[in-house]
Amino acid sequence: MTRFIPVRETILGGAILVLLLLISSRFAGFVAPSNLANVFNDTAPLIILALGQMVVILTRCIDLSVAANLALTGMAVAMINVAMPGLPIPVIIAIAVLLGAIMGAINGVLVWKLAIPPIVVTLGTMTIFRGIIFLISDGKWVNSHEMSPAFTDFPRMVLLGLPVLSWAAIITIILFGIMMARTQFGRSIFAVGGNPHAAVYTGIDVGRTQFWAFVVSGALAGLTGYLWVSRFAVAYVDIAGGFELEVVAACVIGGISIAGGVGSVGGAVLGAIFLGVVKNALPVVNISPFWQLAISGSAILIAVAFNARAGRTKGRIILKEAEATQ
Amino acid sequence: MSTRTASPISPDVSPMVSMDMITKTFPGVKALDEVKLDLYPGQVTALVGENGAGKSTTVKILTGIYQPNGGTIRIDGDPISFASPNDAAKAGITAIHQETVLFDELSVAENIYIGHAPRTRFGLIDTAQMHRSAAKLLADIGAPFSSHTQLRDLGIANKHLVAIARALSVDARVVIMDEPTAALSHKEIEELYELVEALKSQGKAILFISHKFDEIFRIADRYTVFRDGAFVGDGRIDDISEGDLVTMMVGRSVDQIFPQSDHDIGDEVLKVVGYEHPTEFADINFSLNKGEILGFYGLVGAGRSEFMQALFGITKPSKGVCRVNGDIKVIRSPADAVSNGIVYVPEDRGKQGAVIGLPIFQNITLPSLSKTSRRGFLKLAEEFKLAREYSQRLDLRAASLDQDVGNLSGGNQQKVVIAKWLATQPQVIILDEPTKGIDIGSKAAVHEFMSELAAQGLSVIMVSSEIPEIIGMSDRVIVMRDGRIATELTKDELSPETLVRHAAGITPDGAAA
Amino acid sequence: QDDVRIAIVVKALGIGFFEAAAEGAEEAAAELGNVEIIYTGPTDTTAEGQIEVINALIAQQVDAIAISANDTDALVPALQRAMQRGITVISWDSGVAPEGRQLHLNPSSNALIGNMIIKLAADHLPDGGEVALLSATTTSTNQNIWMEEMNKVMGDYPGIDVVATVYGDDLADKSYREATGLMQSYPDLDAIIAPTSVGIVAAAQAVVDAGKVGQVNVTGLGLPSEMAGAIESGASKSFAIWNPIDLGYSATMLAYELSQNGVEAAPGAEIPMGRMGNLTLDENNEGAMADPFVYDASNIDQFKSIF
Amino acid sequence: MTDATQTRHVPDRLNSRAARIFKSWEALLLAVAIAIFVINSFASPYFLSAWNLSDATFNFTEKAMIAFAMALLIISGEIDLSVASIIALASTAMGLALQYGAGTPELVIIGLTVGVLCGAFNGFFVTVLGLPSIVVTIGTMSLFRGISFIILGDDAFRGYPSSFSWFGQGYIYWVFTVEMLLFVIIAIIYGVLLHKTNFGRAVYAIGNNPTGALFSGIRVQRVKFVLFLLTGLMSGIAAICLTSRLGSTRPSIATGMELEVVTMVVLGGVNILGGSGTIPGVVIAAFVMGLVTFGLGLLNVPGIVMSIFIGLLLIGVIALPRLWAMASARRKS
Ligand SMILES: Nc1ncnc2c1ncn2[C@@H]1O[C@H](COP(=O)(O)OP(=O)(O)OP(=O)(O)O)[C@@H](O)[C@H]1O
Ligand SMILES: Nc1ncnc2c1ncn2[C@@H]1O[C@H](COP(=O)(O)OP(=O)(O)OP(=O)(O)O)[C@@H](O)[C@H]1O
Ligand SMILES: [Mg+2]
Ligand SMILES: [Mg+2]
Repeated sequence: MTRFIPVRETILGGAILVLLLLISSRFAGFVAPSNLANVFNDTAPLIILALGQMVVILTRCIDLSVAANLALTGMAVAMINVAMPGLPIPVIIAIAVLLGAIMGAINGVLVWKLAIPPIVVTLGTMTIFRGIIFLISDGKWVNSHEMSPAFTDFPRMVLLGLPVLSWAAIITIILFGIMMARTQFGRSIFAVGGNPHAAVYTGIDVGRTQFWAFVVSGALAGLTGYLWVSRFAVAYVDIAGGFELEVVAACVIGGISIAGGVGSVGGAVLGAIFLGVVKNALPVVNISPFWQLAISGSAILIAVAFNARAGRTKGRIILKEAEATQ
Repeated sequence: MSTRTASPISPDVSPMVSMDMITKTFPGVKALDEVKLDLYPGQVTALVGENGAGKSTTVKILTGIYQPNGGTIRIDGDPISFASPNDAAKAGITAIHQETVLFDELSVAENIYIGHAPRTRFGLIDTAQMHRSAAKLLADIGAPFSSHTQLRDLGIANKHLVAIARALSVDARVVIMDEPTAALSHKEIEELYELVEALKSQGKAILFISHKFDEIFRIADRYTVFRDGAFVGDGRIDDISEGDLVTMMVGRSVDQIFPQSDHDIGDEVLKVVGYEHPTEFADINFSLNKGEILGFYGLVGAGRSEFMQALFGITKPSKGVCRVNGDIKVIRSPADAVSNGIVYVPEDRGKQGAVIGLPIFQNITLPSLSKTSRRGFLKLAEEFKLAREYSQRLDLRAASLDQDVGNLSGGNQQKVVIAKWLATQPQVIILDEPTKGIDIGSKAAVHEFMSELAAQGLSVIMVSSEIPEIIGMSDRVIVMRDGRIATELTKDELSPETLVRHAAGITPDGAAA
Repeated sequence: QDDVRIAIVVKALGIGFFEAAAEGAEEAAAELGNVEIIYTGPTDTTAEGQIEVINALIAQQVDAIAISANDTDALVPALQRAMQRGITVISWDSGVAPEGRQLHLNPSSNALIGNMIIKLAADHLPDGGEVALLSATTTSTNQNIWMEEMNKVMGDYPGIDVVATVYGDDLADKSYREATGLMQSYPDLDAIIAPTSVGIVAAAQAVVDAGKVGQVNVTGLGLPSEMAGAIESGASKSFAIWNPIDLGYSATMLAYELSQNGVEAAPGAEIPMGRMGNLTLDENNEGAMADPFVYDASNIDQFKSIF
Repeated sequence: MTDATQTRHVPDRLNSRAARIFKSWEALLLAVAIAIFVINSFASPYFLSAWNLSDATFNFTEKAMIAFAMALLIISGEIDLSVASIIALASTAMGLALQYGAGTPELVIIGLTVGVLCGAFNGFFVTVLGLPSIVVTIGTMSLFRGISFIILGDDAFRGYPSSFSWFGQGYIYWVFTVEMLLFVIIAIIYGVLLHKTNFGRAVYAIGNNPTGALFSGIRVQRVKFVLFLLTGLMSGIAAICLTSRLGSTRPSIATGMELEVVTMVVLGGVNILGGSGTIPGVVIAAFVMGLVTFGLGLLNVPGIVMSIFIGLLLIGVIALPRLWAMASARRKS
C-alpha cells in the first residue's frame, strides 16, 4: 500500500520554502541567515504556545485562555521583579512556569471533574485572568526602566549565536518531540483524542490526560509570559490580546485536527513559523500590513480544507476485490 | 427437549479463573444475571450464546472495563476485583475485544504496546526494542505488514491481527478472544488456530467466543453456555453434540416463538437492479412483494447494513436503479426515501435510530411533522394525538410521552423507532437487526408485530444475523457474503446449515456435520 | 455634597501619560475646591469601549466630560447625547469632530508639534538621511494631524527623507515589532520618529536590541520617566513632550469654566485655565496649551522623577 | 398487542407546565436578573431612571440580535466565531456604497446582503466541504475583517445620511429606541422559529443527534446552511445598527464581539455542545449581561473588571448545579 499524499509536514515545509523564495525575489535580504534567525526569534513565543495548544487540541479540548494566562503571569513576574529586583532569573522563571501551570490546572479541573465543555471553561477563565491583571496592577503599566537589567536582558542574551528566546523555543520543540514520541503521556494524548472509547479499554484515564494537557499548556503560557514581558520590556493588561486565536490558527495550519487525535510537533511548529514568516515578510516586501489579516485568514481556510482532504479516513471495505486494489 | 446441565469437572485440575454469581445491569437491561464461568490452565473454553447473551459483557468485566454489580471473581482461588483495565492487566488477563480498540494515528507497534511499552534507562519509550518485539509478535501470527505501518493504512482484517498481537504482547496467563475470526480470511484463521494451540501448550487459560460451531468444535476443550444473560450450563466439548449445544443456546424450539400468520403476498412493490458501490457491495438484484417478509442473512460484516443504507439514501451507490411500484425513483437522501414510502429501522439504535435528548412524542413525530403541523408551525395537540396512537399500537412502556427516549430500555427505544416510521404510513419497512439487544418478551412482540404489518400489506425487509429469527419470520431469504448476494432461498429451502454454508462460503462437504 | 463632577475620560487606563494627566486634574480639583474628578476609560483603545463609558457617565449626570478620544467620528453621537442632557463636553489631547464637543484643547499647537518632531530628527542629521514614522493607531486623530503638519514643513528640511509610516497601535509589542521591521527593511535608516509615548519607548528598546544604538536615533514624543533609560543608553538623543500634568489641569479648568461659570465656547473666546493662563479658541473652537519642551541628557535627570 | 384491554395508557406529560417552568434554567436566570436589578437600584441612585435604563440597552441589543441566531446555530451543534468580522465587512461595504452615493435604503440592502453572503460562505465550508465550523469561522474571522482592512486601511468612512442614523440613534416613542424595537421583534421571531415550527424541531433533533436526524429524513446539511445564513443576516442587521450608532466605519469596528455573543448564548442556558437551549433564556441572559455591565459602569468600574463578573457568572452558573448534584450524590451514598 503506497501513500499517495505525502506527509502534511512536508507540504507545509514546502509551502514555507516557496513563500521564502517569493519574498526573496522581491527582497533578497529577507532570506539572509541573520534575518531568518530574527524571524525565528520573533516567532518563538508563538511556537512555544502552539506546542502547548497542540497537546490540548489533540485531547479534543481547546484552550482559549493561553494569552490571558501569558499576560497575567507576565504581569505577576514583572511586579515581583519590581518589588524584589534581586530575585535571580531562574527563580523568576520557576515562578512563571508554576503560575501558568496553576492556571492551566484550574482549567483542567473544571474540565475533568465538573465535565464543563473546555470552550466554555477557557472562555470564562480568559476574561477572569485578564480582569485579575487589572486588579493586581491597578491598570498601571510596568515599564522597562522599572525592571531590573537582568530581568530584561535574559531573553536577548546570545548563546551560540542565538538569543535565549530562540533557545527557549528550540528546547521546547526538542522536549515536546521527545515527550510526544517517547513517553507514555505523549502517546496517551494521541490515544485519548483519537479514540477515547478505546483509550478506556487500554486503561488510559481520559479526564486525567486532559487535565495534564491543560497543565502543560498553562505552564508553557506562563513561561512565555515571562519571555514576552522581558523581551518587550513592558507589562500591561492587554499584552498578547487576541493572541489565543493566532495560536489556534498556527495549530490548524499545522494540521492539528480540531476533532482531536491527529497532529504532530513538526506540524504545530511549521504552522507557527508559517504565520511568523507571513507576519514578518509583509512589511519587508511592501505589502500593506492591512493585508496581513486577510492573508492569514485565507491560509487557515486553505489549510483546513487541504488537511480535511488528506486526512479523510477510508472507512471499512467489504468487497474483497476493492480491498485488493487499495 | 432436554437441557444439559454441567458435566462434572475433572477433579485433578482446578480453575485458574473462576467467576461466580456475577451480575451486571445497565439502565433498563440486565446483561448478566448471576452467571458463572471457569477457565482452566492449558485449555480453551468456548463461551457460546446468542447475540446479546452477555458474552462481551463478561469479557469487559474480566478485563476491568465494567465493574459487576454482584458476584466474585477468583484467580487461583483468591478473590480479586478490578477497579480499572490496568488492574486486570496486572493480574495477567488480556483480551482481544469484539470491537476494535485501536488508534488510527499510532503505528502498529505503538498500538500493540500502548500502556506497557518497553522503557529505556531514562524512562523513555524504547522504540527500537518496541519495534523488535512487535515485529516478532507479528511474525508469529503471520501478519503481512511491518510494525512501522500507521494503523490507519491497514484494512479491517489486518487491524484485527494487530488487536491479536496486542493481546499477546503482555505476558498474560489468561487470553480472551471475543469473536477473533469474524473478520479474518481462511489462511489467517488457520494461523490463529496454531497460535491458540501454542498458547495452550504454554499453559495459558483461553476464553474463546465464537458463533461458528465448526471452529468451536475444532479448538475448544470446554464450553460454557449463556442465554439472555443467564448461565445455562458448561462441560467438556467431547461430551456434547453440536445439536445439543444449539439447543442449550437457544433453549426453546424455534416454532414455539415465531408467530405463524398467514399473509397474502401480493404484487411487486420494490425492485432493485444492479446496485453497486466501489468498496461496499456489488451486483445487488432482487424484488420485494406486497405483504412479504424478506430476510437478509449473512455473517457480521457481510455488507447488509451498507446496502440497506444505500437503499435509504444515506450512502450513494455508484450504480443501480430502484423501482417503486414500477416507477424508477431516485433516492438521494433519507427524505427522498421516506417520501417514496421506504423507511429504515437502523441497527445502531442509540446513534442512528432514536434521537436521544428529544422526548418520546417528538421522536415519533419527527418524520411526520408535515402532517401534524400547519404551514410549518407545530401543533402540539396533533403531535400528541399521533404519538399516543402509535405508542398504544406498539404497547410502549414509558412513564410519559414527554420523557427523554434515552431513559427507555433498548426494547422500548426500538418500539419508538418503529412507531416513528409506521406513523409515516410507509410501503416498505427495512428492519436492520430489529431484535438485537432486546429482551425476550419484547422480541416476541416485535416478531408478532412484524407479521401483523405484513398481514396489513406492508412489505418488510428484515436484516438479521440470528438464524432462528430468519427461519422463523421470513417468507424468502437472501444470503449475503462479502458485499454480494450469495444466494436466494425460498421458505422450504431454509435450514441452519444451508444458511451458514452460503453465508460462510463453505462447500457442502466442508461444512460441519 | 453637591460637588461638581468632572469626568476625565482617557484612551485607555494604565498609560503613564494619562495617569499624569489625572494627577493634574486632581490638582485643579483641589484648587477649585468643590470638584470631584472621575478618572475613567476603557482598558483597550477602542471607540466602542469609550462609548460604553460615556453612556455610564451620562447616566450619572456628571457635570462635564473631558475626553481624549480613540476615534474622531465614532464618539460624536454619544457625546452629542451627553450635550443634549446638559453635560459639558470638551476634548483634549486627541480630539473629537467639532459637532461632538464644545471645545478642543490641543496640548500644543499642532503646527508646532509637527515641526518639532521632524526638527528633533533633523538636528542630528546635518547631512540629511532616511527617517521613518512610528505612529499609534491608524485612527488616532492627534497623531494623524501632527504627521500632516509635519509634511507641510518638510520643505524646510532638505535631504531628510521620510521612507515609511507604520502603526504600533499604542501596543508595546506591536510597536517593537514594527520598529524592528523598519530597521530590517531600511538598513540605512537614520532615525525613527514616534510621536507617541508608547511607541517611542518600544522603538528605543528595539534599537538597543538590534545593536543599532548610534546608528538609528529614536525621537518623538515621550515621557521623561519612561525615556530616561533610552537617553542613558544613547538610543534616543532627545525627545519632546508637553507636561501631561498641566494638560490634565487645563482640561479640568476648562470643563469647570464651561459648565459652572457659563463661559461660552466660541471662536475667538479666551477662556481662563488657572495657572496656565488663557486658552484662545480658533475658528474650530480649538486652542493650544503650551509649547512642547525638549528633553535630552542635560535635563532628563531633573524631570524623570516628576512625570 | 393491538388488544385494547392489554395496552397501558401512557400519559402525555408527567409534570405540570408550572412545575416545568419553575424548575427550568430560565427561572434560575430570571432570579439572577432580578437580584442584579435590585442590587443595582440600591447601589446607584442613577440606576432607576427611564432614560438611563434606555441608554443601558445599547450595551446588549446589537449583541443579542446576533445571539438569537447564534443560539440556533449552537443548538444545532455548530458555532460561528466570525460574526464580529461580518459586522466589520458589512459596515465597510455600506461605507463603500456611501462613497458612490448610496442612500439609506441601498445602505440597508447592502448591509443585509453582505451579511447573508458571509453566512453563505461559512455555510459552504461547513456543510458542503464538511469542515468543522469552529476552524472555518476562526479563518473567516480573519478573512472578513482582513478584507475590511484592505479596503479601508487607516481610513474611515463617515458622513452617513441623517436618515440612516435612525437605526442606531432613533427613538420610537419616549425612551424606546429603534434598536429595542428590533430586539423585541427579532426575539419574538426567533422564539417562534425555534419553539413553534418544524424548522426549530429539526434544529433540536440535529443538535441532539445529527446521524439520528439524518436517518429520520431531516435534510441536516440544508438546515445547517440556513442557520449560517441567518447568523450572517443578523450580523448584517447588527452592522446597520452599530454603524448607524457610531456614524462611521472603521475596520476595527465590533472587535471581540463574537466572544460576548457566545458568552451571552451560553449564559442563556444553551448547551455549547448542542441539543438544548431556549430563546427566553438568551433574552434573560442579554438582560443579565446588560444590567451587570451597566450597574458596574455606574459605579465607574472598569470594563475589564466587569468581565471578571461575566466570566465567573459563565462558569458559575454551569458549575454550581453540577457541584450541587455531586455533593447531594455523595450525601446519599
Ligand atoms: N454499555 C451498555 N449499556 C447498555 N446496555 C448494554 C451495554 N453493553 C451491553 N449492553 C446490553 O447487554 C446485553 C449483553 O450484551 P453483550 O454485548 O454482552 O452481548 P454478546 O453476547 O457479546 O452479543 P454478541 O454475540 O452480539 O456480541 C445486550 O442486551 C446489550 O444490549
Ligand atoms: N472493522 C470494522 N471497523 C469499523 N466498524 C466496524 C467494523 N466491523 C463492523 N463495524 C461496525 O459494527 C457494526 C456492525 O457491523 P455489521 O457487521 O453489522 O456491518 P454490516 O456491514 O452491516 O454487516 P451486516 O451484513 O452484518 O449487517 C456496523 O455498524 C459497523 O459499522
Ligand atoms: Mg459480543
Ligand atoms: Mg449490520
